[in-house]
Amino acid sequence: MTATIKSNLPVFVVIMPLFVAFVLPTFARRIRLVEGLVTATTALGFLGAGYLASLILIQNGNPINYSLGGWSAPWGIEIQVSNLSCFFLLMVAGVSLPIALFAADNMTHEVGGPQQTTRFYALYLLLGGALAGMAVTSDLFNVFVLVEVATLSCCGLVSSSNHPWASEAAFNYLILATLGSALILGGIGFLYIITGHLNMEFASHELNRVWQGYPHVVWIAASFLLVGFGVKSALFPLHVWLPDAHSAAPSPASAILSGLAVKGYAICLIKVLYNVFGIALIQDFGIHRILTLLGMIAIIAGSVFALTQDKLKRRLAFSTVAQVGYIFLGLGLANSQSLTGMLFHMASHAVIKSGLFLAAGAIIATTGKNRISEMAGVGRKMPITMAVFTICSVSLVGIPLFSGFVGKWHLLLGSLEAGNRLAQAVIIVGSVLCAAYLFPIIRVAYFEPTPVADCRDPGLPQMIALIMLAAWVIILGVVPGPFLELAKRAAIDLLVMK
Amino acid sequence: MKTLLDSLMVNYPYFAAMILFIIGAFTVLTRSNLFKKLIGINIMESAIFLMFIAAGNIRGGAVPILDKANPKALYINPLPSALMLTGIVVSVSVTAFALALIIKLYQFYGTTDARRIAELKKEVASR
Amino acid sequence: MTDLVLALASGAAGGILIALMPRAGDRLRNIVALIFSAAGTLFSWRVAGAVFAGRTIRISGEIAGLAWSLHPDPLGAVFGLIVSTLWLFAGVYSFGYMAEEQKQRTYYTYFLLAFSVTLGVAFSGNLLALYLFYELLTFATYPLVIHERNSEAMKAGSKYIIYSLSGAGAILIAIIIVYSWTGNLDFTGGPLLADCGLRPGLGWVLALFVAGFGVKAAIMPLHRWLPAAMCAPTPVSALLHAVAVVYSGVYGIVRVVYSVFGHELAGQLHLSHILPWVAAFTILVGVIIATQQDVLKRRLAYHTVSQLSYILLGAFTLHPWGLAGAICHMISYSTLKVTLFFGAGIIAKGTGKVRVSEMSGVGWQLPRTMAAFGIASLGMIGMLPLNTFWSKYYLMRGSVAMGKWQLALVLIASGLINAFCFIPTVVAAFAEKGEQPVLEKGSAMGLMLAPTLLLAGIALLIGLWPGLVWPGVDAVVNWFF
Amino acid sequence: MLLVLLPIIPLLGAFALVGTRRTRGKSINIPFVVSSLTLFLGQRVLRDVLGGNPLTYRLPVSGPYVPTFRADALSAIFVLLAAFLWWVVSIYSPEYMKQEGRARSFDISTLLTLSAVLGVFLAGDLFTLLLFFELMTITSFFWVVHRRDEHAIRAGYFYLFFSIAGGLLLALGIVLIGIATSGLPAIGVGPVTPLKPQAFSWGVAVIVAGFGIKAGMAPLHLWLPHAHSVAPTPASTLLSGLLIKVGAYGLIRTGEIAGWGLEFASAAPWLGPVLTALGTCTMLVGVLAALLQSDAKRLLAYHSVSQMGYIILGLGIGLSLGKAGSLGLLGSIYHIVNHALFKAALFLGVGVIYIRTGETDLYNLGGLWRRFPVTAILMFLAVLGIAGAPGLNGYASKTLLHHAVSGAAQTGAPLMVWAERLFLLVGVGTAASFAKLFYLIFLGKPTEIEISGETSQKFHISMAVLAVVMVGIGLRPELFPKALAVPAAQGLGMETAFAGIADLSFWNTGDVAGMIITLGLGILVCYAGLATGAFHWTPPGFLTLEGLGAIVCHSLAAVIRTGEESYHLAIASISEIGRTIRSRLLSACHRLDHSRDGAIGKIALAGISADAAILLVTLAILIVCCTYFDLGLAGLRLPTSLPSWMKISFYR
Repeated sequence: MTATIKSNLPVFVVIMPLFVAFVLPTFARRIRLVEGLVTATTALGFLGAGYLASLILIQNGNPINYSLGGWSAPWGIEIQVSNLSCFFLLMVAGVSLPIALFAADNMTHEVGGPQQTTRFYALYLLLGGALAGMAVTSDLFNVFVLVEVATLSCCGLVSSSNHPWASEAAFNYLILATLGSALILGGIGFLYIITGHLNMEFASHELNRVWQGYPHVVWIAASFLLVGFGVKSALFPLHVWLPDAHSAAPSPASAILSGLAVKGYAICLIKVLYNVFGIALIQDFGIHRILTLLGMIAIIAGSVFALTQDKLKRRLAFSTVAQVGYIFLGLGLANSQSLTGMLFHMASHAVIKSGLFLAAGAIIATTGKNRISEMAGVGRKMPITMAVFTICSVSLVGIPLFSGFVGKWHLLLGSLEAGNRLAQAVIIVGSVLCAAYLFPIIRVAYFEPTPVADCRDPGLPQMIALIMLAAWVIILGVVPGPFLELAKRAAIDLLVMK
Repeated sequence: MKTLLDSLMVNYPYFAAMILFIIGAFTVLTRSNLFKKLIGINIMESAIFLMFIAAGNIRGGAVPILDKANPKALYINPLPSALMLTGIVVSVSVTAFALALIIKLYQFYGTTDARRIAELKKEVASR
Repeated sequence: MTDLVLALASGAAGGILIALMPRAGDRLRNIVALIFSAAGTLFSWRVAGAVFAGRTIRISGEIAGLAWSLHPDPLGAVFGLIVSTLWLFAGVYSFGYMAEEQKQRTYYTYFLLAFSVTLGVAFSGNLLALYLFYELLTFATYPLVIHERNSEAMKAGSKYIIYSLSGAGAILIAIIIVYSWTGNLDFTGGPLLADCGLRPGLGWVLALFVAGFGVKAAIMPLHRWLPAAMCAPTPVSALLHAVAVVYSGVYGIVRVVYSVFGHELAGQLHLSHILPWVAAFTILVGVIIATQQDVLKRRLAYHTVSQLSYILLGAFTLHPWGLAGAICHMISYSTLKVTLFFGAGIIAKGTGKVRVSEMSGVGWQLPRTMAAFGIASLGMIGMLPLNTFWSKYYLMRGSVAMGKWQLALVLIASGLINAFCFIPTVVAAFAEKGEQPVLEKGSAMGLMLAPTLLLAGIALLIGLWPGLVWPGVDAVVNWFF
Repeated sequence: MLLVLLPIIPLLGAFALVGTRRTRGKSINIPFVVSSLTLFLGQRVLRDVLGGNPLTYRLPVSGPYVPTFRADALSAIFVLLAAFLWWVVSIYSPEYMKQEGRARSFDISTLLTLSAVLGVFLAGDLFTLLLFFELMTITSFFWVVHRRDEHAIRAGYFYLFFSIAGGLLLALGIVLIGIATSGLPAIGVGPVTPLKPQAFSWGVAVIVAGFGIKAGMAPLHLWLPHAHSVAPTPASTLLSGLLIKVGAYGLIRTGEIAGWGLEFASAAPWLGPVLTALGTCTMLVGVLAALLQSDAKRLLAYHSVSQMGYIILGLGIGLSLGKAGSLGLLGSIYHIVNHALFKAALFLGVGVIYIRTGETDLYNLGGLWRRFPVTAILMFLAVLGIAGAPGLNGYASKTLLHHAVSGAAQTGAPLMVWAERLFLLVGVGTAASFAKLFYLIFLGKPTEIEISGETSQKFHISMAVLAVVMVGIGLRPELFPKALAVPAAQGLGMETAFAGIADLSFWNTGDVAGMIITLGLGILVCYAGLATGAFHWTPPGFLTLEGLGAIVCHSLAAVIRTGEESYHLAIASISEIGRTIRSRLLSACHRLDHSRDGAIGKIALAGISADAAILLVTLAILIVCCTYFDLGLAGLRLPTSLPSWMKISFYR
């Protein structure tokens, strides 16, 4: 039994949440059981991911290939657990566990009755499963399917809020995301037309052999994919759906949307760009320059937008737009340091942003106020929540000892290696702007004179979740050891032509 | 001009897909009725499906059912068609979900006109 | 080694302890604050003593794969000594000054935290640790800047944070460039970039470092946060915005010039010929602006801007005498400026007067305060019985020795403008006697007065016997040359 | 060790005064006790030193600064002179200050100043010299502002800022000399041979300027008349009598570093001629200004300037002529002592008049000899002394100086020739202005001012002591130079000092006749000036140094103000631009964020349509740009005309 599970672990981590998601609605009446199941599933996923990661680390990064149904590539659908997959799996599991904990016993007022709550959890697990799938898949069409699953569950999560505007935000999101999906599918189609393969490895070989014949088609495919994934991962100026959606969603949903979902699409883009096109093609076509440029614009613009927001969750949402800019910047700089930094930043942002959204959710839930200017004195009344919020903010700004610094450090090293001084400046300016839009919240919460009426820290599971996230932030910032190692190896993998 | 015409004649499914895509996009952009937007999106997706399936088509190819008698027969590529089946399923579920959301929106705003909803929302925000 | 840890931990522990005592009375809190700052002072004195005795104290480790180390060298030890000694004084002064203020718990918490962090800056042994503590200092002192919590204070606080973080960003870029060249950030084993030789971009790195640390050192275009930050309570202005925070910037620049570049490499850069003039510009313009200010604390703030550049000027001469002058000035200026601020605080508390134009007759109400203030004013000119003469002397000597005699003239001119800046205030304070009560009574006033007078006395003592601090200066100069 | 005690005694006295309560302590005249003690002790300690055996004492201190005290014959003369003068004034001042007020604070600053002055004279290294020099500035500042009225404070600022500048210049000079000689020369070790002659030259120049400020050397004398005239009389006495001599002392010591008795003061050959020229100017400026004064104390103050000119001139000649210049040096030292005596007497006399009449304007006084017979006689002696009448001390030193100048003029150098001519002219001017002073106060039309109180006997005693010494010196003029000045000069390195003076006779007909002619001419000039009213002439601003200084200051202030205004303007406009950008940005953000709407052609887009449009337009831009312009294939080819900073960002 254990041997079976072990050997099938790569597919197990994907299937398990999907399966539980379908089973869940049958227990809708016993909400405790549902919550327990969800927590257990994410915890199991975390264990599985950890095991896979240790396996990969021991194997010195040789990927574990797993052919679904015994059909090997290029005919069958292949699952490949590489450094990158492990990294992302760990990140997904590590963040979704505290989010699930936070959601426990806490969703009713944001979502509605147990039915709705169960539905929320089902969508949550679906999204988790899809994200895990994105991590391990190495098939282009699988990418599309998983992207669609993720998109639909994201929209579902957004619309699950009983907030009246949530459905509108969800609809906008759905329309744009579907447009994006169409473009992704189109891009994959073009690639398939040229190469005749859907398995990434084979498609890559073929593409690099024949691309000179169809440069324009290759370019159009790249554009389709860029815009498609760009809109889903909220790359400025395609982010327009994000602030509404993320601020309207229930807080745990916002956390997972901002923290993980956006990164899932980014991981897909990374896979498509680096595993299919390959670094040589990216540089020949100048895609990296476009990515760099868009990333820089996103960092600045997202931060400036965030500065102008007064609603807490919207500010955090725009902050996500800015942080996605770092990811694209790192992608565009295209060297091992910058990719390491990009991956690490992705993970640290996932943790940080989840922490921020959860803390914000706790504050909004207890005080009922969602404007920053109304939060005076929250820091005194909800010390632990605000402490977590502060740790996450400081980390996002990029102070040493916290996770954000490590990612930015490598990004800076990468931009130095690329000789891109403007990128360095943008990274730093982004940090300063980040401080400019996050510290006022802390200042208001701790130092403004008039305290809010009556509120206190949330319940035990929520506290555990928050503290867990804060602990991640600090662990990643001080002893990132194996995790950073994974990111480094993944970055090198991406740059090596197969 | 001649080459353009030639390629048009040979690759007409692709051009059809392109035209469909543009029609779909135009609909999404210009129609303010939410249903029509949704239809526009469906048209765009159809364009992609068409492109995919056309890519799998081989002129003179037979239906890809293995014929033991004629092993060297030319089949069309079955994979794209199979994939598009999945694609259509996805598309349908998206459409269904979108329709559900439109209903919710209608319940809330009392209209399915995007422009009107935007105005109403602005009023709410300003209040 | 234990001393080092204890020195750093005392402040932090005290701060946290105070934060955890929400119900403690003022007296208990003061005692705790006093004990912990005294402990910090004691241990940093021990650390400094060990450093001057030539022993190596080193703690190192890794953050996220990057090495950090605490390794005080003579420069750090001198900085640590200044900071820790003055902290004790400022602590005692605070007991008097803050006696009737609100939010004392917050104040003392961050006051002690900032102590630890500043000592961290002083004792750090590589660029990463320096950067870390430099950043933390911004955050630890922010609550002190906005202590009044009014809109002016909030604005000043935001200005402070944004300026400081921008500076820190520039430093981070520079650190990264250095790291990519050397793969090492440790600066205790000789100049970090010594093996790199001249290479393109070296000047830019220095410029980034100087601009980054220059924010806290208030080099002229980057100084505007400092006068704004004067809305903080006086002990904070005195200790942090005249000494600890701004010195961390100055210290960073000295550190970079001598420990990262080394005087030989830095001397080969074109930039090194420009930087002294930047400092000279700041010296002159800062003090000229100071003479125009009517609010006493703002005047002192602009004056700080000017004086900090004295230290930088000395450092930028890249000459042993110039460096000696810089270190001397670090020591001397801090004692005098803290005295001035303490005096200003006592005047504000005692009479409610904050403007120079209102000061006539204050001298008779607060004779001892104004006497100390007057002594410190004379010191700012660089007159001999005060310790600043020695720094000015060595600064002039360094600048003449490096061949820039014009800088010595700048120092002379600045001394004269300083006289215009402060002497009339003192004279006006003693001008009209009137029938005013003497206000120097009561325990709160005593707690404020004692450190003020003691510091003025120390300044006089060092002025008459510079040999008292000379071993420190000598050790720093020998360390770098 | 005893050397250190000398400055410490007055310091302790000052502390004792600070310690005593206001009500008590009136019974003892502490300054008198202290200065007596100092005089006595100084005389005991320095008896050997006067003969030419210097004493040195180093404080056992580590570090860069080891305070050193040293007494040689020169410093001994100055120390004793200072102690004597303080002693005299301490007899005078209690009665005077009783009427002036704030006696205690005056006494404190007097004692502190005595301490500082003694410290300067006994300093064995440049730092100690500077230390006491600065202390002296501060303590004597309290004298100047003693009255605390607007005039006093203004004069006090004048004094203080000039002195501070002097101190700073001295510091710079020490720096330069330190660099030139690699190691600071101690005081009293004779000439140094600089490694860097240029730095040395500059250093000496700066130090001369620094001491020159204190000595009232033109054109740095501006502060002097203000400060000396506004201080209470005992303070004026000491300021004029001794404090400005500290500057002269410093100049002598500077000359020592440059080299007394060396041919053209080897290391700084320009020093002698420059000092000669400056001395001449100072004499002339002082006496001309003095002639035009109507205030007695200002007149005396300007005369201090003028007499300092004599002293500086003597020093200049001494340095210019090398070995042959011993007369100049001796004359200067002699004149320092003499000037201290008669100027003190004059100030004290004017003080007596002031304390009784409350008036110092000469034109409001007159005919007072009946009411003040003793004072008039003593004043007459002092006037004769300063004018140089034979038989009084002024004659002695002026004769010496005159010999020195005419000796220098025989070299034929135009500077020296002119110096001699002006020397005679200034003699006439001095005589004229003191004739005016004496005539207007004691003779002439009796005044209508009410005269109150009694003249204390202590006033007369103090003045009489001075007069006795003056007459004594005047009758035996050769005694002082031979016994005291020669060892001092020899100690400084002027080996030929004794030879220069050995065969000099003070009572030759030429000098006596010359002096009498000078006096006569002076009285004539005075008569002419009073008769024509020429003494009331006020020179226009641009002609006087003060006017020029004011113009310079005003223009400097204007420059600073302009700079300040433009600074504020720049700040304001920058923040205005910042605000504009901020509001624009905010509105742009708001539009993009909340009410996304716009139009492509005629199609209006809002809400979700706009979002979709953004998406599709981005796609179109990507495709069109990168396929049509063929940018992608060979790298993003940017036009070459792009600014370079953009290229940094795109190109690797």
